[in-house]
Amino acid sequence: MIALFRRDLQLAMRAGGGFGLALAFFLIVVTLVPFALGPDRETLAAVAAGVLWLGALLACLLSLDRIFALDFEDGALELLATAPIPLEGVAAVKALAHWLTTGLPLTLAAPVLGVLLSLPAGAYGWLTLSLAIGTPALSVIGTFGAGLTVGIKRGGLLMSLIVLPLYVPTLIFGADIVRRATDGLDPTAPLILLAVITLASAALLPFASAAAIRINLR
Amino acid sequence: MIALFRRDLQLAMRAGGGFGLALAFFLIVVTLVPFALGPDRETLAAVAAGVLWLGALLACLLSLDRIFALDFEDGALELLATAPIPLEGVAAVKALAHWLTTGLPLTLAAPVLGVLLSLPAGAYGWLTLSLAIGTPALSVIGTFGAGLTVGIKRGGLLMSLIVLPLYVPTLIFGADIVRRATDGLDPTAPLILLAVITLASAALLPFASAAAIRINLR
Amino acid sequence: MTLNVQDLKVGRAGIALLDGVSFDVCAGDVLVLRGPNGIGKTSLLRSLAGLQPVLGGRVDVAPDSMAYGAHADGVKGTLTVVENLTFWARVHGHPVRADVFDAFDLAHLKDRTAAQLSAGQQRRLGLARLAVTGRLGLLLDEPTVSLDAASVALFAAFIQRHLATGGFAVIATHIDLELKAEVLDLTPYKAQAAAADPAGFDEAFL
Amino acid sequence: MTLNVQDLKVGRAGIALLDGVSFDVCAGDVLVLRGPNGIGKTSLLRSLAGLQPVLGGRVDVAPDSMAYGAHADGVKGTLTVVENLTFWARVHGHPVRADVFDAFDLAHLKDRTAAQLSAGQQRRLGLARLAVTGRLGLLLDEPTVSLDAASVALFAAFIQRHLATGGFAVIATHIDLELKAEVLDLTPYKAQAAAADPAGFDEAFL
Amino acid sequence: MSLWEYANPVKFMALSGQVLPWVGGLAALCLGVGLVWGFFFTPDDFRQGSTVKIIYLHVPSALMAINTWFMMLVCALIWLIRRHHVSALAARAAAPVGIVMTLIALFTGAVWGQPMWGTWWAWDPRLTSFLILFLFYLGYIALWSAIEDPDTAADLTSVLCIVGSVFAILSRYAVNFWNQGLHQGASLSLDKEENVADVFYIPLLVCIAGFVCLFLALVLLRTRTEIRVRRIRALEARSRMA
Ligand code: HEM
Ligand SMILES: Nc1ncnc2c1ncn2[C@@H]1O[C@H](COP(=O)(O)OP(=O)(O)OP(=O)(O)O)[C@@H](O)[C@H]1O
Ligand SMILES: Nc1ncnc2c1ncn2[C@@H]1O[C@H](COP(=O)(O)OP(=O)(O)OP(=O)(O)O)[C@@H](O)[C@H]1O
Ligand SMILES: [Mg+2]
Ligand SMILES: [Mg+2]
Repeated sequence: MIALFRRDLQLAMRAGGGFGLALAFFLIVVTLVPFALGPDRETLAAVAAGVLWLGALLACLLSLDRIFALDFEDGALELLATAPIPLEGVAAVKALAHWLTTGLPLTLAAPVLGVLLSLPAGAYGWLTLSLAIGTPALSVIGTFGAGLTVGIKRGGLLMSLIVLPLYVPTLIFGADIVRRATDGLDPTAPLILLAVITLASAALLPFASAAAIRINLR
Repeated sequence: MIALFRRDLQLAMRAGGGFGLALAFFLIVVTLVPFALGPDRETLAAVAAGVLWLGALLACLLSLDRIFALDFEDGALELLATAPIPLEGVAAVKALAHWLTTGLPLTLAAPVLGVLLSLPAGAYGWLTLSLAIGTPALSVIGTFGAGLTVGIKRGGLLMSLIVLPLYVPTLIFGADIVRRATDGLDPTAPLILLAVITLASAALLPFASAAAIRINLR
Repeated sequence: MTLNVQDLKVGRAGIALLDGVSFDVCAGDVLVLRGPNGIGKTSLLRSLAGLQPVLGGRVDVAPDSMAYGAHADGVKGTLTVVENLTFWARVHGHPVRADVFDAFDLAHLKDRTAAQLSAGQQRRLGLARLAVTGRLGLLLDEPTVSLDAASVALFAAFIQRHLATGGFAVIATHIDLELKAEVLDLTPYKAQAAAADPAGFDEAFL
Repeated sequence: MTLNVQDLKVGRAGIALLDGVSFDVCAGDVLVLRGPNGIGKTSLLRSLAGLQPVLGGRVDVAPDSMAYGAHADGVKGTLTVVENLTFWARVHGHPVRADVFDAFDLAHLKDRTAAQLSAGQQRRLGLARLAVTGRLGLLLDEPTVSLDAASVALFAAFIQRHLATGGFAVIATHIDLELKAEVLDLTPYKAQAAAADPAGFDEAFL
Repeated sequence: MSLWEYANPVKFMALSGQVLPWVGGLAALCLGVGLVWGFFFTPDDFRQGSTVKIIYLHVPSALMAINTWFMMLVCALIWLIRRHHVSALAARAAAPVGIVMTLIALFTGAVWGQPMWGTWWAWDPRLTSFLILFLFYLGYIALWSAIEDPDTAADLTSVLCIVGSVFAILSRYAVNFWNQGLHQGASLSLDKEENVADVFYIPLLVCIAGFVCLFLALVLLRTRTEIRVRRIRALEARSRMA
């Protein structure tokens, strides 16, 4: 299990593994926003919190196919399924590795990008906090989506279609935390709800992911 | 060449081919925006034009890996390279097929999604027109990016990284057309520039794409 | 620690392929599966490995005692030979014994990434992976594809050593391996289309 | 319409593998390439197909006269057998002749999608693709992998017919094909690591 | 005799063949009566004018859109636990019906919203959660059609349906939390003061009954088609092997 975790990190670091690329995608999407919306500072500040959460979510989404697809294609997933570690553990470890190589860097980078979008000063702390609490849920839910669609060639878009609706609650609470903080309201209520979502999905979804993989391997 | 075109369309229609999925992705991204930005109609109307263009661009981007990756993986690209049709033609045909299965549906769907974001009434025609003129450029540029990164396993994010900066001019002019129309200004200038970008890239980029593929096959 | 198969019915995508397959493999035995393309060798091996459900019959074998070697090797192109083997050894809870590299003539390739290996070298790495799992039962699907004569001999020697330490193997192949082995031709077990049978999984619809 | 190779130097990733390879293949000839794993057979075939640049020497062959059959078959899993073949035939500007299906025993599989074929059936489809290109020169990399004896015979018969109509073939293989063919062992042509040579790609840095 | 016997495709085909014309006829009857009554023989509302009559399409389709998902959830559980093919196929058959119901509700709602709220669309929680439901249907149907093997597809879509239901409910609460609504509260509960007036109420009930029957008829019909498709597959496979 630890071996798997270490290998997944190693693979992510290698060329083409995609570590840092999610970050770069996040950066680019956020820089594209002013081109699309126009350079007006007020407009940008009003949407900054939402754009940062949305950008982080999309960057997360796009790196999901890394989780299982490669292992499926080269047969490693079949071998893991017959190895003496539970598939639930495999799913959990892979979600964790995904978060470490995607969610964590995104969380750390978000405040910097907030400057680009003139995010109001009081919101930086809450932005980081909300992403730190919310991105693990994105990884775990994404792992489930990746497990569901692993058998499908070029299933990337289909996976997005399945995963994005599942992301809705996380996104709503996450963005709401930052928006409330920006508006000077109390963000504890969405913060607690977000934490509940993260904990519950981390506890339950690996079982669903493992079931989906088992079905896909048949 | 016609055979290739027909096959590409056929593949796109088959299960897992992804026709319609780009559309679905567009729909979902657009529905997620209010969750991120808040439900306020005024805010949404202000950003609607930009969001629609950005959404169409991302949907286009995500379907790019379909263009060459499958053919590369199963060896078909090597065989096409040794077949008696010029690789430039292959690149052009694939860009065309991509546009027909992605850009065109996006263009047609955009006005409907405009309703969701309360896009001002006068802007619908311009939105459709700008997308109709701009999305072919997205497909052609994207084909070039896909050709550059075809040799890289899971090159999806890397490709985004390469393609997105190339998309900037198209995005700026495209979104500007709609924003000007919304504000009651004259959108002819960006419209002409956008048309120039599309024509020039359709005329020149297939050569670059073919060169990139040749290098990747070595 | 042996494999006992009784009256097995194997299918693919809901269609029965093989019916009534029975055999025993004891420690120290090799069973070679033969049969024309498409008869169902791969499907049978996948069923034995527990990767696809059987349509009928029984497979008796100690849990977690079989290692499956398919067409795809489970080898990561971006990891080196050593890293690949270390990973699979760890997953199975063993260290990598230094002699596997010699056993499969990989010593001089240790630090190359797997993507830079030729077809045969990659296959040798895939076979070495089976050795580090420490499993006694080997299920091999055309293991000698792409191997030259010298590598086939290495493979045969590996199997001999494996058998001597109480292992057993089921090998599907079209080629003559230089092994003393029982041969099972699957042709007679081909499932009869006409035999309506509620066990088959689409047959509920007929 | 023949292939003439003189003093060819072939490499991979900037490292010379084979040096001084020379041979002629005339219409009606088969050349079988042999050599241990990793000697450079695949690299040589790719060079002949024009897919990778040569490091030195000359390849003389009429342009667009060679068809290359690699490990990967260029077969789309989501298309049916007929659709796959029709596509490749069209690309090369021919219709699909009905007899290819019989020649490779694919007639009963015509309407199956390629993903539902077994390993050997897929390979047969890959070989049939070569037949519909209408090219005279065939470059084949281990064409009989996964094929059973009957299919190998079909393949040999196809090659015989192809030769009779003026074709020629270069085949890399580890297995004995039942073909009357010249054999070229590549072992003696192995490039010397010591021989510094400005033609090699990275050697400019030495 | 247990109810489960009808999970056998052959038995199901026999029974559903007999039931189908009756259900279909009943649907036509109820819808005909309900809609004609509703559209032509009820007075205009004193505030909403004739637009109130959209209710006869809007409310039944909205109800059916949600209930279809519940039915799919039940079918998914039955398939995963008891592995009756008919229930998996019924879930598959219901999904397109459900998505069309969702679309009708969305469309009639939008058409109603224009005169009532002065806008085609608002990010009201009820409307928003309907849009999310639409997305769930879309993903579910796409997953069904992307997988070749029917049983694998049944398994995976069932897992998705269960997980999706949990997240759909979560989204419902999230959306409520996120925005205050414009939309009507529930007004069908029998004892409420603010219930719609009886003149509208009875034809509405007839329409709802009509939609339920229509739904049943369509699902039966589509399930039968799915079973026939599977039968063709099985026959083809058999002839292939012979
Ligand atoms: C796109 C827009 C709309 C959507 C998606 C929508 C959705 C729904 C849904 C899901 C229900 C069923 C609620 C339930 O019974 O649990 C419903 C009921 C209802 N809707 Fe809408 N609606 C929309 C617009 C409107 C508009 C504009 C009006 C009128 C002002 C309206 C009036 C009603 C009424 C009166 C009911 C019955 C309430 C009840 O019995 O619960 N709706 N709608
Ligand atoms: N995914 C699939 N869906 C439907 N049928 C399949 C699928 N894969 C294989 N088949 C069919 O099942 C049969 C058995 O396939 P299998 O791969 O087990 O054969 P095999 O004996 O291993 O053949 P080979 O020697 O060619 O590898 C073949 O007739 C094949 O066409
Ligand atoms: N992408 C690559 N980068 C660097 N070296 C490579 C690459 N691919 C192959 N090689 C090396 O080049 C040599 C020749 O490889 P090639 O595939 O041509 O051998 P081959 O004769 O076809 O072997 P086999 O019989 O195993 O298929 C091998 O030693 C291999 O390790
Ligand atoms: Mg096989
Ligand atoms: Mg080779």
